[in-house]
Amino acid sequence: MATVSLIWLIPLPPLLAFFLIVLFTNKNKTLSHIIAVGAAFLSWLGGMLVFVRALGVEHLGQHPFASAINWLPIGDSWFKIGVLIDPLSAATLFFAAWTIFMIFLYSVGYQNFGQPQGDHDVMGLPPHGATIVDEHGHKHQVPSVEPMYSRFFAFLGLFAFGMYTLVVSDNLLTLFVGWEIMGLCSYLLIGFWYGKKSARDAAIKAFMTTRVGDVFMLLGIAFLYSATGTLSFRQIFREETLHALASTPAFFGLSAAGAIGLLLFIGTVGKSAQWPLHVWLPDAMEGPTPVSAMIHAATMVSAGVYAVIRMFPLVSAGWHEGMPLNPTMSIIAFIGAFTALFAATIAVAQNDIKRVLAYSTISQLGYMIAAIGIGAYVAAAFHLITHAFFKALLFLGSGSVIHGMEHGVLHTGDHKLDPQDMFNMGGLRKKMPITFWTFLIGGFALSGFPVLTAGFWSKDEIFADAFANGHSAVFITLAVAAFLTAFYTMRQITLTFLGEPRTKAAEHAQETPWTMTVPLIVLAFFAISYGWVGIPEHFPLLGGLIPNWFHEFIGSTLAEVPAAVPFNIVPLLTSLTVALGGLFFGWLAYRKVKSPAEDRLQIPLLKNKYYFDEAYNFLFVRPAFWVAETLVYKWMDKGLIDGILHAFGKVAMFLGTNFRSKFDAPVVNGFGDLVGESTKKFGAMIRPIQTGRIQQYMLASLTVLIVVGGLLYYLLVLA
Amino acid sequence: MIPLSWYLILSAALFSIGLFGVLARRNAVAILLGVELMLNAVNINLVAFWRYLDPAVMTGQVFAIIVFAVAAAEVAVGLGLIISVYRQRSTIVAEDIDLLKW
Amino acid sequence: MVFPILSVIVFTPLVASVLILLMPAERKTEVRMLALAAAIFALLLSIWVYFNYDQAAAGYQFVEKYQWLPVLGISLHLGVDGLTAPLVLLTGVVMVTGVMISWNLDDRPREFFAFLFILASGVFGVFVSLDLFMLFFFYEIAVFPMYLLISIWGWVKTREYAAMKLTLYLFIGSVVALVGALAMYFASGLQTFDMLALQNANFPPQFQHLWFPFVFLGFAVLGGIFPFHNWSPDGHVAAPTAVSMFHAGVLMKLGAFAALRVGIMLLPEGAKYWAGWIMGLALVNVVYGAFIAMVQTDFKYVIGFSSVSHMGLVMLGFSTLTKEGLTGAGVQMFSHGIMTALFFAVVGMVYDRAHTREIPKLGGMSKYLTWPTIGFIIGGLVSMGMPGFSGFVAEFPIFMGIWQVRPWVAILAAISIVITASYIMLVIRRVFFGQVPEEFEGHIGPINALDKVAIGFLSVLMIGLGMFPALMVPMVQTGVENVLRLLGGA
Amino acid sequence: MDFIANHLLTLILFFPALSALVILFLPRDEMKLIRWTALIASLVPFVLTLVLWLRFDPNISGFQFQEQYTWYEAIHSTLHLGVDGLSLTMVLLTTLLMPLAILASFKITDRVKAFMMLFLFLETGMLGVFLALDLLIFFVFWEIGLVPMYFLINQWGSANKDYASLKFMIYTMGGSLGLLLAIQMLGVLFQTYDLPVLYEKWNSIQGSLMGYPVSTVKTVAFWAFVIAFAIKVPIWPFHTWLPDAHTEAPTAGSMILAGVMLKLGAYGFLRLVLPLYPVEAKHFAGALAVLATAAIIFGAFAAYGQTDFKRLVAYSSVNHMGFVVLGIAAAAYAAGTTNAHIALDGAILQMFNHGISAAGMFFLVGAIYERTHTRDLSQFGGLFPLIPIYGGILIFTSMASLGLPGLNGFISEFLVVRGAWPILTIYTAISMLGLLFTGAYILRGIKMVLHGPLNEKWVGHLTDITKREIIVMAPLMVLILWIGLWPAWILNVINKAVVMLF
Amino acid sequence: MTALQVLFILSAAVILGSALMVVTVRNLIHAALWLIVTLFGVAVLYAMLNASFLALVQVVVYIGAIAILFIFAVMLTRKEMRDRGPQLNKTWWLAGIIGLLTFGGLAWLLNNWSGFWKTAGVIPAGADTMRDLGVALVSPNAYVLPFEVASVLLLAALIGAVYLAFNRK
Repeated sequence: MATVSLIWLIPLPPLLAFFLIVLFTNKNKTLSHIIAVGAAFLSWLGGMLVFVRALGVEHLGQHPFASAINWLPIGDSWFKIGVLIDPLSAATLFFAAWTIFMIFLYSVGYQNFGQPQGDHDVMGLPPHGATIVDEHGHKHQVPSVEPMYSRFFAFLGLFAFGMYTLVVSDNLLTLFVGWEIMGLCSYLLIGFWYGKKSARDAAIKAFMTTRVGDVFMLLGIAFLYSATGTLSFRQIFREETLHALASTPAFFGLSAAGAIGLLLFIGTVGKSAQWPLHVWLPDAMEGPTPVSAMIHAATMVSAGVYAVIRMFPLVSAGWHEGMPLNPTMSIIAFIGAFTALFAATIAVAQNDIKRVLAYSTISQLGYMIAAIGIGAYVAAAFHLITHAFFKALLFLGSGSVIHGMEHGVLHTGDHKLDPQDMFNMGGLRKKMPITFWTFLIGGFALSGFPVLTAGFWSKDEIFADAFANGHSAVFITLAVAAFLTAFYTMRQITLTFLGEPRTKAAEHAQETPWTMTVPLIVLAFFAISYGWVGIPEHFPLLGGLIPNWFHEFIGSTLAEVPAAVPFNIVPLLTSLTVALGGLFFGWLAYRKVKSPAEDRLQIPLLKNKYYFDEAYNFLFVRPAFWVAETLVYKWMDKGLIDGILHAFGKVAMFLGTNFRSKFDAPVVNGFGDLVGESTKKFGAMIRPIQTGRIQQYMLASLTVLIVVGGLLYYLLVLA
Repeated sequence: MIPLSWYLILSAALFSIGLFGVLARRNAVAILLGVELMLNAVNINLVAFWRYLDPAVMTGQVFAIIVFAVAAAEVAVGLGLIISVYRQRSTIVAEDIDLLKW
Repeated sequence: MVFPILSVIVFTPLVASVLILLMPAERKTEVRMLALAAAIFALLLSIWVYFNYDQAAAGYQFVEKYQWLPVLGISLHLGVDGLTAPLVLLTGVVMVTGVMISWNLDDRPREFFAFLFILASGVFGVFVSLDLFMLFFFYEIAVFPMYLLISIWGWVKTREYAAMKLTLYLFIGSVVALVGALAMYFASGLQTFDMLALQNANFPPQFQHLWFPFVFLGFAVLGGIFPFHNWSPDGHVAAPTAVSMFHAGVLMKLGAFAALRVGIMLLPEGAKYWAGWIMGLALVNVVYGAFIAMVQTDFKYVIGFSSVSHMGLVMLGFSTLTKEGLTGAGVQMFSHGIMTALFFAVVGMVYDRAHTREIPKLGGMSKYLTWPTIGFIIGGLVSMGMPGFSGFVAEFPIFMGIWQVRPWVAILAAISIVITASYIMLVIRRVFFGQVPEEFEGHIGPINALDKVAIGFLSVLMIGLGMFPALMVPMVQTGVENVLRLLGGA
Repeated sequence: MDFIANHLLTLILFFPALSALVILFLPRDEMKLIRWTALIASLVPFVLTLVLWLRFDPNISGFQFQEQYTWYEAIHSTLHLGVDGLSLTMVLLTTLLMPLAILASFKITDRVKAFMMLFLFLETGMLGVFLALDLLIFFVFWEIGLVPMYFLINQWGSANKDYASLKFMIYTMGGSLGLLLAIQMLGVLFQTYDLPVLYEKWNSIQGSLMGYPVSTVKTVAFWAFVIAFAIKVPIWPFHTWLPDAHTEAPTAGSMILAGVMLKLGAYGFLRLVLPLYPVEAKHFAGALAVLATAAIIFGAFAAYGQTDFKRLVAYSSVNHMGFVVLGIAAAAYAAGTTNAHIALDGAILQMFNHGISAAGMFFLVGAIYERTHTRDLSQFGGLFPLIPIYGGILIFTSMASLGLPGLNGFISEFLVVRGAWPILTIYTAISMLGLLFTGAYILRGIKMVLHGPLNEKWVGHLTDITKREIIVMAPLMVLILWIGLWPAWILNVINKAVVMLF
Repeated sequence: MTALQVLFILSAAVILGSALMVVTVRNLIHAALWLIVTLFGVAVLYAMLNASFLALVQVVVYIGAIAILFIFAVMLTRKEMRDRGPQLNKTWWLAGIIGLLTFGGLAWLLNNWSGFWKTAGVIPAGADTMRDLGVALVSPNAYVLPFEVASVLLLAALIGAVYLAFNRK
C-alpha cells in the first residue's frame, strides 16, 4: 500500500474501535477489548511500517511523505487538510505508537479483565473487589473487573485517534482537532470514576485549564491563517513566509511570527501543564493509571511539546543559532526553566506515588520547553521521546505497584489504607521483582543515570546546548532541577521498594499479570536503548561508536540542519554530579524514614504546591461564578435589562390609566354628559306645566291666544 | 224689526257663558253642558245669518243640522267617556282626570 | 327598465320589519325565521351587487333615480361605487350574522327585529344614496332605532344613559352636518340635492374652508372621532349583542363614509385645508383609544375602545388624501366592520353564559367555547394588524399613505399596533385561557349551530381578504380614483 | 411532476399550511392519526427540499427557482419566491428540524390537533421568510411566524408561560415596528417591494428624502432594521425574552425556536441589512461587534450561572448566536474581502450548526424533563449509570455545542474567528473569553446532570431514552458528526453564495 | 217696539238667565233642567227666524234626547249629585275674565262689521223653506255628502258610546 494512504489510515482503527464499542459491543467486555487492542495494534503496525519506510528515504526532511485534499471551501480557494510524515513526526509517531499500544495492552490487566464482577461495584466508581469461594470453601477477596470496562477502551481508542491525528496531520487545524479530541478524552478519562468528587472536579479542572490555553491557540491559528492564508506547516515554513511574518509587527512590539508563536505556545502551556497552567495535571491522577500514563507520558502532554517543536521555525523566525533569543523564545525558555525547577521542588514533598511522577512530568516537560526556548531543537525532540518512554514506564510501573498494593489491601481487607501512599509501601522489590527492576530503570532514566539510560543522553544534550550557547541562567536552573529530580526519584524508589514493608498490605502485595509486566519490560528496553541513537560524536569514549543518527534525522526536519554542539566537559560533569548526587542523597535521606513525620521535607508550602489551587480558586473560579450568577444574570439581565422592559409596560399602563381617569372620563366624557344632563334638567324644570287637566290647558291656551292676539293687533294694526 | 245684531250679541253672550262653564266647572258633566251651550250659540248664529243674508241658500240651516248631529254625537261619546272614567276612577271631577299628565 | 336592485336592497329590511310587526308577538320562531330570511335575501342581493360591479367601468353603477320632491330638487337617487359596494356587502353580512347571533333573544323579538331592520334599511340607504337629502333622511332613520334598541333591550345598568348619550351626540352631529349641507345646497345655487351635481358645483375655497369642519365633524361624530368618541364605547356596552355588532360594525362606518362622501368629496378644498387637523384628531383616536382600551377591565369596553382606535385609522386614511391612504381606509372600514362584529358576537356569547364581562372574573372559556375562542383570536389578529389577515391589508396602505404626507405621524400611529397587540393578547389569555373560575364549572353551555355559522362566516371573510387582497382592494381603488379626481388629480 | 418542478418553492412553502387545514378536519380524538399526518406532512417539504438541494446549482449567481405571483397590486407587492445558497441552507434546516420536532412531540396528548396545526403553520411562516424575495412578503411571514409560536408557548408551556409568551410576542412585535415602518418607507419611495429591484434602487438613491439627507434617513432605517433583527437573533441586550421563552416553551417549541426562529433574525441581517445598507453596516460594524462580543461573553456567563437546565441551554443560544453576529459584523466592516467571506461562511454555517445542536440540546433537556418533571440542575446528579445511552448522547451533543473540533460547531466557530480576527482583532480576542466559558457551562451542565453524587430518588424511576427519541436524535447527531468531519458538502453551497452576494 | 222685539227680549233674557244658571248651579240635575230651559228659548228664536223645522228639531232632539241623556248621565254618576265642595274650580275667575273678554272681543268685532245692523229681507211668498231644506239635504248637487257624513258620524258616535259605556264585568 502506498505510504501516504497508509498514513491516512493510521488514525482510523482506534476511531473505528471507539464507535464499534460505543454503538455495538458495549455489553461484551472481551469483544470490546479485543477490538480496542486490535485497533491499537493495527495503528502500531501502520506506524511502524511508515516509520521504517521513512527511515528508508534519503533527506526525508526535504521530501517528506505528504498528501492533502480539499476540505473547506474558503472564499475562492479551498482549505486543504492532509497528512505529513517528516522526520519529527516520524519519530513522534514511533514512540506514540509504541507507548499507546503498550498502554492498551496494560489496561487489560489493570482493569482486572477476567476477574469476577464486583459485589457492590457501581458505574463511576473504582471496583471494590469481589469475594470468591475457592474449592476449600475459603472466602477471600480478589480484585473485581471494572464495571465500565468497555467504555474505558472506547475512550482510550478515541484518545489514540486524537494523538495519531495530531501526529500525522500536516496542518495546524487538524493538529488542533486531534489536540482537542485528546482534551475531551482526558476529560472523560480523568473523570472516568465520576462517582468520586475529586475525579469530577479534576476532570473539569483539566479540561478548563487546558481550554484556557486552547482558546489562545485557536486565536494563534486564526492569526496565522489570516496572516499567511494557510495553515499547512510546509507552506508556513517556507523561507519567504517566515520572513514576512518575522518582519510584520504585531502587538506588544512582537513580530507577527513572535505573536503567533506566543499564542500557540500558550496552548502548549495549557496542554503540557507548564506554569502557570500546571495545576490540572497532578489532580488528573484521579484517573485510572493507564490514563495517567497515556495523558502524562505518551500522548497529551507530549503533544503540547510536539506542537512547540513543530512550530519552532515560526517561533524562531529570524533567529539563528548564536543570536540572542527573540522575545518569544526567551519567554518560552523562562517558562520552561522555571517550571522545571518549580515542579521539581513540589515533587520532593509529595507522598502519593503518582503525584510525584506527575510533578516530575511537569518538570521534565519544562526541560523540553526550556530547550526549545534556547533553540535546542534536536535536544528537545530527543528528550521528548526518551521521556515519553521512561515516563510511560514509570507510570505503568507505579500503576503496577498500586495494583499490587491493592491485592494486599483486599487481602487484609483494610480499605481505609491508601494504596498509593508511598509511606504505606516499602520492601516491594521482593514482592514484585519485575515491577521493581523496570521501575528502577525508569527512575534512573528519569534522573539521568549516566551512560546507561536514555534520560542521561537527552538531558545531557540539553545541558550542553544551554551551556554552549551561554544561557547560563537556564543552565543553572535546569541543573538544580536535575539534582532535585534525581533526589525525589531516589526518594520514591527507596520508600517504595527498598527497606522493609511498612504495612500488612505491603507484605501481601504480589506481582501483576503478564498483560501488565510485558509492557513494562518493553518500555524499559526503550528507556535504556533509545538513548543510544543520539550519542554526540565527540563524547569521550562512546562518541562515534554509534553515529549520532538522531541529530541528523531530526535536524533534517528544519530548513538548515542545526549544527551539533561542540563537546564541552562542563555540562557533562554537571549532569554527572547532579544525577549521581541526587540519587545518593535521596537514598541517604530516606533509607531509614518510616513515616511522613520523619520526613523533614514535608514543608506545608511545598506539600500544598505553593497554594496555587487555593489562589486560583480565589482569584478566578469563585469570581467567575459570582460574575456569572449574580452580576450578569441577576443584576444585568433580570435586574437592569428586564427592568427597563417592564418599565415600558408600566409606562404604557400608566398612560392608559391616566388617559382614562384623568382626561377621557372627566373631560371628554364629562362634556358629553353635561349636554345630556342639562337637557334633562331643563325638561324637569318645565315639567310641572303638564298638569294633565284639560281645563288648565284650555285656559292657558286661550289666555295666550288672547294676549298674543291683542299684542299682535296692537303691534300690527294700532302701531 | 229686529236687527241681526241682536241675535249676534245674544249668541256671543251665550257662547261666552258656555265657555265660562267649560273652563270653570269642576264636574265633567257640567263641562259638557257648557259645551252644549256653546254649540247652541253657534247654531243661533248660523240660522240668523241664513235668515238675514240669503234665505234662498240653505247652507246655514244645513250646517245647523249638522251641528245637531255633532252635538248629539259629542254628548253620546262624551257621556260614555265620563261614565267609563267614572267606573274606573269613581270620580268625574275634571281635575282628578289627569291621565294626560306625562 | 332594469331590476331596481339597490332600492330593493334598501327597502327589503323596511318591508321585512313591517311584515314582522304584523306578525303576532307570540310567534317568536316564525318572526326569527322571517327576519333571517329577509336578511339573507338582502345579503344575497348585496353579494350580487358586489360581484357584478364592473370595476373596469368604475364610477357609479346600478344607478336609479326617482323624483321625490322636484320642487326642492330632491330625488331618490341611488347608486354604488367602488367604495360603497363593499360597505353594502358589509351591511348585508352584519345583518345576517346579527340575526343569527340574536336568535335566542327572547324579549319581544318581534319589535327587536323590526327596529333592527329599520336601522338596516337606513344604513343601506345612506351607503347607496347619491342624493344629499336622501342621505340625511336615511341617516336619521338609521340613527333613531338605535335609541329604542339600546334603551329597551340594552344592558339594564346603563341603557338609558347610553341611549340618551348616543342619540344626543349623533343628532347634534347630524344637525351640524345638516346645516353645512343646507349651506351647500343654497351656495351651489343648483337647486338640487343631487350630490353628483353638487360635486361639480366647485364652491369657492373660503366657503369650503368655512363649512368643511361642520360637515366632516358632524358626520365624523358617528365615526367616533376624538373628542366625540365617548358615545360609542358606552353605546356598545349598553347595546344588546346584535345591536353592538351593527353599531360598531356598520353604523360607525356610516359616519366615516358620510364624512368622506359629503365632507371630502363635496368640499375637496376644505378637505385639503383641514387635512392636517383631521389627521391630528385621528392620530389621537388611534393611539389614545388603544391606550385606554388596554386599561379597561370590562371585556366589552375593551372592544369598544379598540373600535375607537381602529376607526381612527380610517379617519387617518382619509386625512392623507392619498391613493393608498384612502384605499386603506376603505378596506379598513370593511375589515373593521367584520372584525368588530365578530368581537361583539363573541363577547355576547361569553356574557350570555358567564353573566359578567369583568375580565378578572372570567377565564378558561376556551374549554367550553371553542368556536368563539378561535373566532376571537382571529379577530384579535386582525385588529393587531397581523399580516395574512384583513387588518394588515387595510392598515398597511393607510400607513403608506401617511408616509407620503407626514412620516412622523406614521411612526406615532405605529405605537398603537403594539399596544393593541398587548391588550388583545392579554384579553385572549385572561378570558379564554387560564383557570376556569369554579363558579363557571359546568355552567357554561355550548353555542348553537347558527352562532358557529356566524363566527365561521366572519372569520373566513377576514382571512380570505387577508390572503387575497385582490378580492376587494382593486374595487375600492376605483372608488378612490373618483375621490382623487374630485380632489383635483393627485 | 413537471408541475412540481416548476412550483417547487410554492409547494414547500404552502404544503404544511395546507396539510394543517387537512388536519383541521380530522376527528379530534384520533391522536395517532393526527400525529402521523402531521409528521408526514412535515416530511414532504423535507423531501422536496432535498430535491431542491439536488437541483440547485451553486455556481449560478442570483436567485434560482424564482416564482412570482401577484398578491397586492395596490401597493405593488408580489408573492416573489426564490432561493440562493444562503436561503437554501436555512430552508434545509427548517424542513429538516420540523419533522423531528413533530416526532419529538408525539408524547403530547393535550389538544394534539391544535398543537400539530400550529406547528405546521409555524413551518410555513418560517419558510416564507427564507423564501421571500419581496420585502412585504418577508415581513408578512416574519410576523405570521410569531402567532403559532405564541400559542405554542402560551398553551403548552410550563409554569411561567404567560409572562414568557407575552414577552416574546410583544417584544418581537415591538421590535419589528421599526422594520414595518422602514419597509413602508421603502415601498412609498420606490413603489415596489421586490428585493432585487430594491437592492439597486435603494443603494443608488441620492439627494434628500422627505427633507432629510439620504444618509440620515438610511441610518435611521438601518437601525430600524437592525433592532428588529437584533431582537430576534437575539443580540445582547435584546436577548432577555429568549431564556424565558425557551424555558417555558414545550420541548418541540424550544427546538424550533432555537433551531430556526433565531436564524430568522440572522438571516434578516444577511438578506436585508448587509445588501441594503452596506455603508451604514460598515459604519456601525463596530457597535455591532461590541454587542456581539457582549452576547458571546454575557451569554456564556449567564449560562454558567444557571440552575435551570433549560435556561442554561437557552443562554447558550445567546452565546452561540453571538458568533453569528460577530461574523456578520466583520463581514459588514470589510465587505468583499476574503476575510469577510470566511467570516460569513462561518456565520451561516454557525446558524445551521447551532440550529442542529441547539435543537438537539433542547430535545434532550425536554426528554429528561419528561421523565423527572424538573429542570433544576441541583435535582439531578449521577444519572449517568441510570440512563447511559441518554448520557452518551447528551455528552455528544453538548460537545458539539461546546465547539469540540471534529464536530460541526468547531468548524463554524473557527471560520468566524478566522474571518473576524484580521478585521475585528480585539473583539475576536475578547470573545474568546466567551468560548472559554462555553466550555465551563457545558461541563457544569454535564457534571450536574450525569455525574456527581447519584440522587437516589431517581433510582428505578428513570427509564432510558426511547427508540422514538433516538430516532429524533439520530439525524441530528449524524449531521453534527458529518459536518464536523466533512463540511464541504454544505459549506460549498454557502461559500459560493457568500462570494457571489457579498 | 213691536211684539216681535218684545218676544225676542223675553226669550233672550230666559236664554241667558237659564244659561247662567246652567254654569253656576250646584245641583247638576238642576243644571240639566236649566239647560232644557235654555234650549227651549233657543227653539223659540228659531221659530222667530222662520226656521220652524229647526225649532221642532231643537225641541225633539235637544230637549227630548240630549238633555234627558244628560239627566241619565247625572243619575248614573249619582255620587256627584251630592254637592260636596265648590262646583267651580280654583281658576273660575280667570275663566270668567276670559269669558267676558271673549264676549267683548266678539261684540267689538261684530260692531266693526258693515252688515251688523242689517235687517231681515222678506221671504218671498210661496217659498217653502222646509221643502228647500229637505231638497238641499238630499240633492246630489247640494249637501248630500255632508249629510251622509253626519249620519256616519252619528253611527260612529253610537258605536263608540256603546263601546265605552258597555260595562265589562
